[in-house]
Amino acid sequence: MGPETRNDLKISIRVRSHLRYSDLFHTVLGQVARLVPLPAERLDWIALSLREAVNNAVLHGNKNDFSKWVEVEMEVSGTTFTIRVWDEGPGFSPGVLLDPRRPENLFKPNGRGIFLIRQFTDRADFARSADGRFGICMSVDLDSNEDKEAGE
Amino acid sequence: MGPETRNDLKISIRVRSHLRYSDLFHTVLGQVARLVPLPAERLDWIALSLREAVNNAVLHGNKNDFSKWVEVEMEVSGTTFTIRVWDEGPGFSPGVLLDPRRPENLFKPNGRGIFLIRQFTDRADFARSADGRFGICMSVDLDSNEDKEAGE
Amino acid sequence: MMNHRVYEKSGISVLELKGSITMGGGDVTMRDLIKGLLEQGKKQILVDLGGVSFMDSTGLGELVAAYTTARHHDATLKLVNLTKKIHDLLTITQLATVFEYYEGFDEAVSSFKN
Amino acid sequence: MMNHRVYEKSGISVLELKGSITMGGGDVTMRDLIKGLLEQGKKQILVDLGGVSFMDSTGLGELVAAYTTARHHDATLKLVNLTKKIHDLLTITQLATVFEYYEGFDEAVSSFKN
Ligand SMILES: Nc1ncnc2c1ncn2[C@@H]1O[C@H](COP(=O)(O)OP(=O)(O)O)[C@@H](O)[C@H]1O
Ligand SMILES: Nc1ncnc2c1ncn2[C@@H]1O[C@H](COP(=O)(O)OP(=O)(O)O)[C@@H](O)[C@H]1O
Repeated sequence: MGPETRNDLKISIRVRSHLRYSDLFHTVLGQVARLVPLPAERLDWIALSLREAVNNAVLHGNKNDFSKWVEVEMEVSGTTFTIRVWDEGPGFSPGVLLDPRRPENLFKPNGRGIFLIRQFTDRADFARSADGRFGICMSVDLDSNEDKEAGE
Repeated sequence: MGPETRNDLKISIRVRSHLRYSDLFHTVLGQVARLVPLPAERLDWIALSLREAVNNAVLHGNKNDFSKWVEVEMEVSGTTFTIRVWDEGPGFSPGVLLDPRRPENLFKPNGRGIFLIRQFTDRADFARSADGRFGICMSVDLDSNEDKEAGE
Repeated sequence: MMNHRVYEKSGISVLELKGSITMGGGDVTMRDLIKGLLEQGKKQILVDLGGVSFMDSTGLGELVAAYTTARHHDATLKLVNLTKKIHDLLTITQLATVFEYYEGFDEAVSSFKN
Repeated sequence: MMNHRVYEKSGISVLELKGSITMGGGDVTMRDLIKGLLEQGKKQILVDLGGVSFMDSTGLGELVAAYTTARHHDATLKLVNLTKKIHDLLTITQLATVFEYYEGFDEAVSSFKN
């Protein structure tokens, strides 16, 4: 890619911890997707991943405490698109995650958020920010034609 | 306003210096406007002010150098909505600004951007960031019913 | 934002959903709507998802909860008009093995007769 | 994104603009379109702004440049169908004192006859 066509960008949106902001994040992602561009067939799944991460930040991370903050970062750098969602909670150990496809979990109403994030993004890691916040960091490779949607 | 209804938020969008991102900023502003909410009759004028500031950052500030960055910040804090637009240029002295309404300026194709910003926002100041960037800082009072549109 | 409509068709209660079924996406949840039908004694419920443009894991959870609640009331809950995206979601989560779902509306309605 | 259409009406060249007239908002600028008409020798130009949803100071500058270029070619440029927002912009910048503009299309067309 020539320098003029690269879309390096870095967006940060910090809001009070509330689900009312999910549509803001979703819309911004949609705009970024047109610029980057993100493959159209992956956009809805990436948006789903973003929403799952925000739901978790508001509910599990900040425990619905409106005085806490959620931050969503979107970054395009080279051929990687990264979304980070930060909350002010204690985080958790990925060991607690269960496979929602196992028969004993299939009828549970919860426990599919991070599973879906892992299906629909190319990489998902948990992180601790310099200022102590907990985050999930999700990446999408922009130059791969691999169809993650069909994954596993 | 009760704490649950306040919409404190802070958005930062950093992109390479190019006018192709103007629609991204404009769309984000539109979303923020719905949340805050910004008075509907002022939204187009605030969007115009944002676009004027971004045009100036890309053209005058960064002189169309795509390797430079433009940052747009939007912040809601209490009853003030603030937009800041930062570029990596030398800035300028407001003394160079001419009144575009004066007969000798009326037929010039340029020189109306900052004049319009001052008409449509409640406060517009120039600033230098801690890391040396030049910025314009535009504020809108959310609780005033004063119709700036009809101003002067 | 979720919208809904409930109507009867050949003795079957049809719950037609439209819009986004997401966390915080509406005042009424799918769960409440299904509970309402079960409390009215309805035993055959068809959920029409044709107009659902977006669903997250909360939406999937609502579907699962609706399914098991129906079971507890000896009622049957089936799905119809799955979009490609929702079908994909059910497949990936293996919920496709749980739900009885149909492509066409008439087919779904007559399946209750058997 | 600006769209345009040019047509003749009672000997007058009408330039109909639609969409946003902003910096970087289109491949063709209003200035170029007006220049094209002047180079074809057109002397009476009516710019129809009814479909313009958004205009920034660049758009205003284009209008001013079009006006003065027309003058240099001994041509007349008038405006018609100003939206409330564009009228406000012209008023605030006092460009309303520069341009001849009309509310109605027929009125604008017949004004060239005088
Ligand atoms: N941001 C977070 N902070 C703390 N715990 C979290 C966070 N995100 C996820 N978790 C934990 O991981 C579990 C699984 O999350 P998820 O797969 O999204 O399903 P669900 O949210 O439906 O429980 C949660 O129940 C919670 O215990
Ligand atoms: N970000 C900026 N950096 C440097 N100079 C600027 C910047 N913004 C405005 N200026 C100066 O102020 C002048 C007036 O700007 P403006 O009112 O927007 O009109 P125009 O951009 O049409 O010249 C510009 O011509 C430029 O000299």
